[in-house]
Amino acid sequence: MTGNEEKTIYMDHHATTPALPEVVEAMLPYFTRNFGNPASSTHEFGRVACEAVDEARGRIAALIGANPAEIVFTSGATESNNLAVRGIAEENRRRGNHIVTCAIEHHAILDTCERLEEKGFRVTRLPVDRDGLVDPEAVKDAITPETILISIQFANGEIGTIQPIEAIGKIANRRGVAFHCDAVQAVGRVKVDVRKCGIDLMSISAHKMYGPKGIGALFLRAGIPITPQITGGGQEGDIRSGTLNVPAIVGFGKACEIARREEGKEAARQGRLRDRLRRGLEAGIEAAALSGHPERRLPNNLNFRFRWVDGEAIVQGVKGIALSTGSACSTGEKQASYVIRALGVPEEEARGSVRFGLGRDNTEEEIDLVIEQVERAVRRLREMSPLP
Amino acid sequence: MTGNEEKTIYMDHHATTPALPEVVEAMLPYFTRNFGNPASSTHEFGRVACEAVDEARGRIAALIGANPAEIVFTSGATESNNLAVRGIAEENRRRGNHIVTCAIEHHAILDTCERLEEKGFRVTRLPVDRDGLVDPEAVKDAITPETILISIQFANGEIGTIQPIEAIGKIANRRGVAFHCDAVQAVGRVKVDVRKCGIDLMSISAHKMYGPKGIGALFLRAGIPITPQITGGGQEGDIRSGTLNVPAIVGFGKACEIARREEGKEAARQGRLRDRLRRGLEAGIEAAALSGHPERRLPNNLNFRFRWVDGEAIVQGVKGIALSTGSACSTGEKQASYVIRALGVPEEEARGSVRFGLGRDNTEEEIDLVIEQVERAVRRLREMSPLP
Amino acid sequence: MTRPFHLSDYNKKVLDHYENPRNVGRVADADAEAMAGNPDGDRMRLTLRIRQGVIEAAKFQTFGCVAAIASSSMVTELLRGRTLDDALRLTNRDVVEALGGLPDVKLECSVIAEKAIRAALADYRKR
Amino acid sequence: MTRPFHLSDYNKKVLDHYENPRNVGRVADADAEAMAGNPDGDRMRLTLRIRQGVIEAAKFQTFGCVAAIASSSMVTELLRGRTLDDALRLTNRDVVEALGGLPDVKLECSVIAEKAIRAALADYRKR
Ligand SMILES: Cc1ncc(COP(=O)(O)O)c(C=O)c1O
Ligand SMILES: Cc1ncc(COP(=O)(O)O)c(C=O)c1O
Repeated sequence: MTGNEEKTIYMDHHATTPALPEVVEAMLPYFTRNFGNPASSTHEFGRVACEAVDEARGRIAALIGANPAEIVFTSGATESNNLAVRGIAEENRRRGNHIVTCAIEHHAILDTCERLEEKGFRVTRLPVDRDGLVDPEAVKDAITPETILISIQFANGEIGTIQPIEAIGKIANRRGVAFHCDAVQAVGRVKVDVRKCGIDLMSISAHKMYGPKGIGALFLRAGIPITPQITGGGQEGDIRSGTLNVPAIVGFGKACEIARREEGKEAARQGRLRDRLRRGLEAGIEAAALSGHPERRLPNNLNFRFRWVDGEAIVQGVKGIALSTGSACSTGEKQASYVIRALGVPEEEARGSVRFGLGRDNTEEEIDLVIEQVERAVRRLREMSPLP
Repeated sequence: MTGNEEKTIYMDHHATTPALPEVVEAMLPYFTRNFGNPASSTHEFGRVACEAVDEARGRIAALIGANPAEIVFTSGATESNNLAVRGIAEENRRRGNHIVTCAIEHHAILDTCERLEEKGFRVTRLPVDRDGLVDPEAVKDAITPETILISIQFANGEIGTIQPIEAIGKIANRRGVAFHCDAVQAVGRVKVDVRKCGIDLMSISAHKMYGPKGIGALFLRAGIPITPQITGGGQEGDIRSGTLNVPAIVGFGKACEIARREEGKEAARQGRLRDRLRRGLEAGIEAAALSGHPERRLPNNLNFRFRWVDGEAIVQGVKGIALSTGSACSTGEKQASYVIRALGVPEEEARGSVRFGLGRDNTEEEIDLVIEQVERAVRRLREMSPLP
Repeated sequence: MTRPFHLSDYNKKVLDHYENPRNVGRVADADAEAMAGNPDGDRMRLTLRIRQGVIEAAKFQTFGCVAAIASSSMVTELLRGRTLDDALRLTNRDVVEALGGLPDVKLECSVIAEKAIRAALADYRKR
Repeated sequence: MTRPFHLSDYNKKVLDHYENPRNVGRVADADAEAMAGNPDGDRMRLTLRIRQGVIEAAKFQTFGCVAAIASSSMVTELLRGRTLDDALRLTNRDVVEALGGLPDVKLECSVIAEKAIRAALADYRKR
């Protein structure tokens, strides 16, 4: 960053988060002094690396209520989602060919399901209600004898809606269908317990929770068979080959330890800031509608539709604040977000969406500045708009 | 590391290398200050990250004679190898089902080929001669109208043998078969030019060349269609989805820049040390045979078979020196290395293999210490051995 | 791999027309008025005052992205002082050129300006 | 995921028997001698001096990994002073136990010690 951008307020924490200084510090020795390959079985460098990985694995498992042996390291949640969906599909091909998911999953689920359709799988994409909720009854009704996988996210990264995961887990467990949950946006923000939720597979990503980029995990409940998608050296119990990314794993472990240590405290603080932001925006800007569930949502998420103006035009107009107008992954697309449209919002209205993703570094003063800036930008653009 | 292990001489640079201080320094800002997601199209954090990735991509491309647009980032060479083999196989399934590779490829190639055999592909694993060389004529003879991929490594990570890649590339190009090369152990150590070698796809990994773990690349020549194996957000031109690992990419770029800057200098230095080690071992220990080609080998590799003793017993006996007795990836296996056996070496003899992988940090004094230590350990074990 | 679009890819001129749009609003007692639309939902209202076959004033209102707003602003500048024949010859490429270029993925967003000209002049002829 | 084997998984006692193997060599004028082998190529020569049905001395030579060497060393210790009947009852599990355990993947390497006893005693009976 150069010059005046230094003061930019970052409010896009669903796209990515900075690694905490404590996390980076924990990682550092593993780049240079303790740089060994955990697969090196014949010397100290390997042993030290192996032990660091074990410790981190324990910390990650502890945060989500899993056993360390149930954690498979991946390069991130995109890979975790692919491993879960492709791996379960390939493994159970002979048992059935049907997958149940929902309309507002991350692209890593939806696109991967599309690829599987080309290979003969059948995919049911459940709709969500206007708040973004999946109906557990609809999940139940969608299950057929051919169903081999249910994949429903814990919380949505655009609109923050938290799904009724426990209810869905119960249904999946009762019917004996593997239940995968993309919990990328939830872990570290709300309490996630794989046992309590009946989750069989779960994707997480360090860079969404103040850990480093390039490392994620798939929780894989003991006894769930899966077909590996990256084969070779046999690391991770032969489920995911490749030299382990030791520094990143150590950083991931540290981030999980911090998340667990602080439990709900930081989430509560962000929740209060979030409420302040919501009140401020609603008071200052008319025709501003909240997307996502009014209560069942991530403590750090708001997503507003400002009518008669375009989201890109808003975020360009808001100076010194990093905001997003859709999913971090849908760059260069001209359409409004598929998530907002899935709520039944008309295209034109959906285009006025702005996502506010709060984080540990945001303060009350920043919230007030954001309210002021967004209000100003929306007002200016509305003066320019031919609508309504 | 604790206590006296600090002085351990690391001579296992094929397993992994430490990240250079310059590399770590280049990475650091991208964990915290410049932590943006390159896919964030609406603010400075995203732009800064994107530009850093572009710069690194350019540096990696420059080292191997590619265009930046031909570099696809992956989590490492295991993934690159999987993407190349699975991606080309899936893409060309209708054109043919035959793959040509060789007996001493990395597990990421061999195991992946086995998985493809289960799916109906046919794999020819060419033998190597007693020096570990693949015969280009054998490659030519193996090609059938069904052949869709030839995958031959640039250099072997155990025995250091460098394959006649240019000759193989010419054959592949002339026959119009996609040519993949696993160049993990070669890039940064010997000159590798994808155009000169007629390479269509090439795997590289940062942690084998003084960059960070968890980042690799697949060189994919412009115009070569491939089926993505990890789908989602559409990063990397839709060929490899997932949030880009910005700090690691920056570190990878820096490592490539350093490798290019130093060109053959460091390799020549290591080559001299390697020759000193070879002379020392051969002079001091009888019945010690070199595995791999006597000349066509990596400048930093030696692999000796010490007869009548076991490799594990040797490396355990050599104090304060980190050595390996096989591939870094074949841990806990009781058999002798498949690479050494592929040279036609009997099992019993192969078991006495020790790999010496030199690196930037090794010195002449260390070499002399290694000679002394290995000599001592082998002598002691031979006194204990019932052989010959 | 090719780099995806980023807001910072907009050039200075485009951003200037977005920040300081020229001729926003509606011409009083307009001789021509039309609303044009893009399939992605952009909307542009163009109003013109025409005297003796020459466009004396042009104003716009636009719902759309930065590129759509900048294109709208620029086209009102390009239209002023032009004969109707001349105006009809203006294309979105002229607008893009006058803006000093638009990012590839945003080229389509300039089309609305061309559509608005045609629609407004059609309205003029109908009156 | 379970952790792969690492050399440092060997316990102190095992490493002591590897570093300072007891009874290396061949008993002079041995009453029993045999070479045993494992499928992975390990080889162990065991020589015994036997007086009045009791093993007075046992020595070994072994080609094999750390575990094979330590097991060989340990078994020579366990054999000394035992009656032949007693010696025949020794199993590789006794050797492993006496060593304080071996890593899972290395358990098989102790079997050579048991095989060597049986082979040596068979040789004794044949003489
Ligand atoms: C819900 C969800 N799943 C998966 C991902 C992808 O994770 P990663 O960035 O680790 O590939 C994201 C990130 O955008 C996400 O928000
Ligand atoms: C020749 C070769 N290919 C591939 C790999 C795997 O690379 P990575 O560690 O990046 O997964 C290795 C590393 O052991 C190797 O030596």
